[in-house]
Amino acid sequence: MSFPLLTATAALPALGAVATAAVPASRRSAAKWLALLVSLATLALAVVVLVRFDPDGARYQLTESHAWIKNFGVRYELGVDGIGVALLALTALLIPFVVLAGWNDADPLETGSRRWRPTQGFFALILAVEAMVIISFEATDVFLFYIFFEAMLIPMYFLIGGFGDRAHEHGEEAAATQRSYAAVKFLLYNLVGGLIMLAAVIGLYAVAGNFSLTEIAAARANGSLHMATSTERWLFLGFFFAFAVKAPLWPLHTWLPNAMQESTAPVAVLITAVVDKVGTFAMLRFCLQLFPEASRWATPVILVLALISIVYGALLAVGQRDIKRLVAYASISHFGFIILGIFAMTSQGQSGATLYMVNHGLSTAALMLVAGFLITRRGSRLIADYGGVQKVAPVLAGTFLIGGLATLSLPGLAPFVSEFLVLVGTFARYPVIGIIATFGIVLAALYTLVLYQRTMTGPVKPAVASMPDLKARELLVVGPLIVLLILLGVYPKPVTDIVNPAVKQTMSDVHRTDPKPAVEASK
Amino acid sequence: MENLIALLVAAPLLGAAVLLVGGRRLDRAGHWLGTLLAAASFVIGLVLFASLLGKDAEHRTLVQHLWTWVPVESFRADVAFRLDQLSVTFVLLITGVGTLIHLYSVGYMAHDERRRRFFGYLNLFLAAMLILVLADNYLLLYVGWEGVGLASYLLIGFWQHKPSAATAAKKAFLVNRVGDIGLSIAIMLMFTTFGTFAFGPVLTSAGDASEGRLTAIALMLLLAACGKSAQVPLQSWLGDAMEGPTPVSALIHAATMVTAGVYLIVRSAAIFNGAPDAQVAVTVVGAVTLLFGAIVGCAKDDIKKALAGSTMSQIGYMVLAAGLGPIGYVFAIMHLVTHGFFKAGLFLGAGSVMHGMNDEVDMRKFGGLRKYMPVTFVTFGLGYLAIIGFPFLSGFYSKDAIIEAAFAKGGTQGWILGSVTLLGAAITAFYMTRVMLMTFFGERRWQPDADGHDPHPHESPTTMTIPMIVLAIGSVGAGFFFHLGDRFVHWLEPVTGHSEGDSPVGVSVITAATLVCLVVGVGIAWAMYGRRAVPAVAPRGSLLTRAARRDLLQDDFNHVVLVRGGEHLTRSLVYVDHTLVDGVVNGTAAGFGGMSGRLRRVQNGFVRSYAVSMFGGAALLVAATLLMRAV
Amino acid sequence: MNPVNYLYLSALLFTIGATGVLLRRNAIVVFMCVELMLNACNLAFVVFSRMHGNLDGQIIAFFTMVVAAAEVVVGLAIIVSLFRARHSASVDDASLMKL
Amino acid sequence: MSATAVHNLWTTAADPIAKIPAPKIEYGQLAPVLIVAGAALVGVLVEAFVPRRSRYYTQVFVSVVALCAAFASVVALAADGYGTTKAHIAAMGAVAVDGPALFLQGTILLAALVGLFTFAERRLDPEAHGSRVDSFAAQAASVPGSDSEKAAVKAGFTTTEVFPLLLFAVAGMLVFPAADDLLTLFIALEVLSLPLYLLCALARRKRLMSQEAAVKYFLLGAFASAFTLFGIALLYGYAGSMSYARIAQVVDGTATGLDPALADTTGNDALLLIGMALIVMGLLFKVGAVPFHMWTPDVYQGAPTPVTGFMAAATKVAAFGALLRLLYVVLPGLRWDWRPVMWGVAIVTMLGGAIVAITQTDIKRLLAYSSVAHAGFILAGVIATNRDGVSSVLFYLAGYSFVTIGAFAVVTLVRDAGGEATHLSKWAGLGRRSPLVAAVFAVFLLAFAGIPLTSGFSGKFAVFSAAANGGAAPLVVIGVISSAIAAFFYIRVIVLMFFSEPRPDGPTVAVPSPLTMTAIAVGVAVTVVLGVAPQYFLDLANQASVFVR
Repeated sequence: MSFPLLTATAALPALGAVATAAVPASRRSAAKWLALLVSLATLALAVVVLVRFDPDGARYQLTESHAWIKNFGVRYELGVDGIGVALLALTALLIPFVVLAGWNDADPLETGSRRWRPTQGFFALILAVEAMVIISFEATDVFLFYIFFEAMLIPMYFLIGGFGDRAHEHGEEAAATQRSYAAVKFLLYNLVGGLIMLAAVIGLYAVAGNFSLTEIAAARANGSLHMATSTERWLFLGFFFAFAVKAPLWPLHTWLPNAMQESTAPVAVLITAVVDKVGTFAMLRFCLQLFPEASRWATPVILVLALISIVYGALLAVGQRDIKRLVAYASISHFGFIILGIFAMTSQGQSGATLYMVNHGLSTAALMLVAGFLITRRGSRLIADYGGVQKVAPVLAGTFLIGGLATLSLPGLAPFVSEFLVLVGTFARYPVIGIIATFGIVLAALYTLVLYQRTMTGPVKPAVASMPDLKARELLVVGPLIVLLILLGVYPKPVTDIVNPAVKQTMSDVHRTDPKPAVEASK
Repeated sequence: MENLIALLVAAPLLGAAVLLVGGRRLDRAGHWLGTLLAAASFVIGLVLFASLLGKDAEHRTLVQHLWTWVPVESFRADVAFRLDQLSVTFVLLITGVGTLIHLYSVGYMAHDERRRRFFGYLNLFLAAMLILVLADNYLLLYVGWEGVGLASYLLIGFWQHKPSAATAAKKAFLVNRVGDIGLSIAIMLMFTTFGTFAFGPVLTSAGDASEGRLTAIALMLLLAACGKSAQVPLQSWLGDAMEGPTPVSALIHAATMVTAGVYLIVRSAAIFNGAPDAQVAVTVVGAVTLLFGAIVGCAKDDIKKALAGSTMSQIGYMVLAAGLGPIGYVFAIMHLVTHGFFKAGLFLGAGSVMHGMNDEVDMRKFGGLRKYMPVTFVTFGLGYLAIIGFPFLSGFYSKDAIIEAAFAKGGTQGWILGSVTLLGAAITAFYMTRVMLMTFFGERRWQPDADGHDPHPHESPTTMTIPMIVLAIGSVGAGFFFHLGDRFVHWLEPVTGHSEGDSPVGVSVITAATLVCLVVGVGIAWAMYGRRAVPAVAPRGSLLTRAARRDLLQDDFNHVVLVRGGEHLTRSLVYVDHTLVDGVVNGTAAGFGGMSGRLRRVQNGFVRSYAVSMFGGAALLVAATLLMRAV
Repeated sequence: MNPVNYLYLSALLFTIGATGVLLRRNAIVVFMCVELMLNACNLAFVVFSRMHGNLDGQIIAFFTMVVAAAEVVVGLAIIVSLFRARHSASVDDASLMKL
Repeated sequence: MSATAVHNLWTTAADPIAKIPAPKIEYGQLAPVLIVAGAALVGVLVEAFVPRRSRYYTQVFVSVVALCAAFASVVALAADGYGTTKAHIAAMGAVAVDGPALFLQGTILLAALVGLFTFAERRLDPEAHGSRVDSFAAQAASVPGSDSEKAAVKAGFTTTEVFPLLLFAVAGMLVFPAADDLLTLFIALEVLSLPLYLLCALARRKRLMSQEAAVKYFLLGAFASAFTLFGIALLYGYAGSMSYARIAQVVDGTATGLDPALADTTGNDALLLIGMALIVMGLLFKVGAVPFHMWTPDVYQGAPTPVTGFMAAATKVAAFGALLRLLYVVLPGLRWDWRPVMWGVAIVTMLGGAIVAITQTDIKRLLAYSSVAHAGFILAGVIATNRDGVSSVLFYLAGYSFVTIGAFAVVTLVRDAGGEATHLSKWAGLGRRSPLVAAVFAVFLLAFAGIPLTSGFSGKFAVFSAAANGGAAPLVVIGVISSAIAAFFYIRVIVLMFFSEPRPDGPTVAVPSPLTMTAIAVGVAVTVVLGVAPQYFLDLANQASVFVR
């Protein structure tokens, strides 16, 4: 049997997490370096996966399959298709930046009990999340996926609640309470989603008798596994609900602003850029493959919800006073685009959506991390507390602007490609929705530029007058991200080449084909 | 030969990258590097132009395919450049004027500590603009389209510490984004109609598509053009854009970027030809903007804003011409080029004046400057003559051609458009004369400023005057050069096509009429500002004047409807999100809490009540079981 | 006489006992009521045994008595210790723990 | 019924009775019970004859040996195949030796062993007058706060009787799920209950509460068993027999040799249904299902925490075992009668337990309500009425019992001046003070909440999927909803421990002896193993899921 590469990608950070947690309290920096090394090693493994993956090969590659819980028909089945590989790479890529950006975020202010080791815990949790996210991108067994889909909530929850943002207008105490509120909100929202999904998972088991995605999908395809229409729809809804909470889709989104607002910038990035992707990814992989008919049945409603998310999120972003909340609502709007692309059921839409997941990860990371640097400098999240930063810290301002431009998907930067693909894909099948969604680009420009104008331009506020510019470590975080944004903006072909075949497959799963151009149709 | 095309873009792009990333160590030589690269790009442009001249008319299209950009199934966008007569014309204009303005800026920005970045932005602009005109498909054009938008955003807001500048920059970008909606929808429509959006296939197979779809596409393109070229109803940003440094206004907001809309329309000629209704819309937009800009231009006391109004109106001419179809395309471009020369010249002149007057822009504080800055006066004067269409100067040929074309459209439409253009010519003459008189003639009206020392106006350094002179030459000669043997027409014909309309009135008549309008306009202006002294503070003025000073209330409209409305909307939505969407969830949680609070009271600690509940439970159990059997 | 009536009687006794448990405050009395219920059961057992003509029921009756006795031992021990601690055998006083 | 019938009956009864065969008892197969019971008796003797200072060690030794031996014999029996092929009914039809019985007996014994460790813990309380003390009263008889008590404490007395009591209770529990006729069922019920009543009264601290708990438990318990007994009487009246097999036959109408004269007593459905309802009620009381749960919070709170842990775990196991056997062996024919009723009970139990727990402020009461909710989940599995149902319930019980004991063991560690600090507010910031303990407790809470990778999840999944297959999908949905509600308060505790600032007057965490450590460690181990690699145990439960009839 060949080397279990996929298991390794998940096992490495998991072990790393344990090791990091075990670092003695006095050796904080050791924990940091360990975490960084592990994340880099994982990245290396991910690159190997990327190389070993053959876009035109079998649908699921590098597969591993071992018996796990026979009684539930559960197998430990891993395998990646193009979509999975892309997101796997994204995750592995972002974590080192997250670690690096959070380098000093978890150093204890007061030396509490000797055994209280926040720093170790912080990085251990980050690695744990990475492991779980990665394995849920690789799982081709519904049960296996579900387990990690749920389990990842716990470390996330501690990251949000335990290591919140110290910058707070009402002082440490208020911060603590709000933080735990945000953490609980995050957990309960996702737990409820997950439990409803559990009901659906059990239902699926009752119907199909096993959990293997490939088997069930195949059985659905060749008709050997028949589901009553109503059953299929209920199951679909059960799955979709959980993913929609995770994604998040309007009106299930309200946990995201709180969570992102209260957590440190790196954790916020972890949430939107990495963890939430599991939701949208799962829509593509599980909802569409397992319940094609139901997916088609639900499409109109979902599209409308996605549309609402786009406009609503953008409008709310415009109305925010808090930088992080603003980014959060922006993300909601972006997730609207992703879901729109997935359920537009065109290859442009779905490839665009997948690409969008990757690009959104990069752009949000860039914007959010710079925002984080800004916030830690000034100690406030309120937009109103800033002004004229570009004069004192031009590099910071510049990177912030680029992050913003990526967020408003400026052509030439990566997000543009994906956003346009999504729009075209949607427009091709649902012109009206496509057109309305297009208005999102104006709103995106509005909130980004307003944010930039209020914080960076204008006369220098005394409070920011002495603000230092980006340090080397911070540049090391932002620089590569920006380079990637530009690279994928001008040459996204490598990614699309990986993604397209997988999307083609998915399209055939749901028995949809791209609409023909009018000219050809007329001929 | 076509492999050179990429270099056109690469040179300034490199400059931008180096200058922006390079950091402080480039502060001393950076501006020269930028200028050099711009010049290099111009030289390459010339070489390519020469090579095109060498070919015969049919084969004057070079395409350089660099790499496949976004391939998804049938959706395929390449990074490919297309150099033909149309784009090379633009390339030369952009790089040429661009180089001059780089040169000019070296002097103009000499005292700005962020000059390096300024040149970086300028180079970025050149690169983007070149991508725009060289792109071989609409998506890549979109990249350039937004790229110039970004550059203009950065340059308008270059003095970011001025809130007004930052706001103006934001406004420009946003308004342009509205236009971009048009462009992106147009591209989507093309994709769903033709299955592609590369120039070649789209424009050749435009005929196969239904008129409805073509009209839709064309209107969307028009929307985009309105945004970029500051045409009504999306013109409002141009005036504020004057917050940027004057070279920027000259290059971006006069000579090149704002004319991109015209380029778009002319480039998409095939689509517009298939959509007559859309063409009418184009002409209407052009006509309206033409007058709008002119009227605004008459009322402004800020020299740059006056010129901005004029720019608007001149572009109105071009758009109108482009709307006329094959009879107009060529002249639209021709006017675009000549306008590029003289309007850039005028702006540089204005800049030079400001340079000499401590950045004063209010023309009422000028006066009699001709003896203080002779070079500026002469070059500005030539530009002035050119724009009002003084016989045998550039403006004369290009504008005259448009007016003729308008009449040649025929029918009532022709008459209306024709007379509008004529009227426009008159007003142009008026406000330009006004600017001229208020700035260079009459007696001095400037006062010593607050801390008492006199601005003592002076001529600008040579780095600034040289470009002005060159442009002045251009504005004098270009028209005649193009006109000679209809060179320009024959040059562009293969791309845009050309047809002589049948003018209801003779060409000579129209020319005469134009000249009459010109004289009238100048006369009135002289009567108002030449004979009488200009008051240093603006008189209240007529209703129209006051409206015109505020851009005919267009901004007020935007403010009330869009800004205020938007703020209310967002504020209410924030409320909704917090109370409704979030409230439901928290409400449920609270509901369970309350239920729990009530239920736990049952647990009152008394054994006997527990026993009661057990007894009741037993009774229920029995009853239920029996009931199950009963039913 | 029809043995079924004894069944009714036992049911009656059982109910009386149960009501006593619900109504009386004194722990001892409550406990006595429980005993009454047990005895009601005994009666029922005996009656059924009589009706079925096998001895199981009567045997059970003995077991039940033993069990009841054991319960008395345990129960009284607990109740008495409670009484000594609080000088009251009222079950209503014993409500430290609630909600 | 007519007079003639009676006459016939009398005459039949008057016939000379055939020789009563000498009872034949398979001692080998009853070994587990016998060992434990015997050890309990030995324990009593130890109390009588062994000098006080060495009693504690002797008792602990005896109990440990007994429990281990009993477990060994269970394993041996299972290995002999009594769980599967050789499963049969022993001791003249009194006790069944089959899969479920052995599985549950094994679980009970292990739980008892772990519980025993917590009983024997003597490091937590500060030493009173130079003698180590456990969590039981120095002298149960002496009045709280009285001089005699002080004297007892001074003398360093400890109530070592708890060990024999524990063993007696265990003996009862071992029989309970194996009981194969109603009499044995009743006796086992009493044998397991009475010692527990006493154990509840034996707390060292907060003795008033402890005694109150005992009284409440005793009175209500006795009340419940009276109902059970009456139910038994009615069922006996219906079938004319005590043995499950016989009753089942009568229920199915496959019984032979019924005296036609008895037609209107036997097969009188009113008797059957009422009797069934009352017996079931008694068992539901033991498992703590709504509305028979009301003793749970008070008793759990008042009883000495080790006792609480033991009884929360072991009693539930035993009682559910008995319930399963009753419903699956005796009353399968009545499925259509009891299923809807049980549906109702399960629903109110799940929801009720979860909802009331939200606003609890005492950790022990919180766990009590959570145990109620869990009873509801298990009931969902019981209702499945298929083999999966049985195996899933067995599995769930195995997992749940160890988590429970572990959780209560952790509770014993968190102490302040007044003994255990069970008020939630005192747990604030525990995660800062002693991350390890907090983390362990968090693991248990997550297991209760049914988060994946814990035993709680696999158990819940097993039970719910069984229910879904058994056609109880709505029950699954409600179960899911109530576990969402339940998650809320488990999370609340975690928030409290980790995210809120420690209180200056907060409790300290006592460092326990290896005994409690083992208890907790076992708890964690089982939680993780059953969560990550449950295969083996699921198989075990699956093999053990067939009742002998």
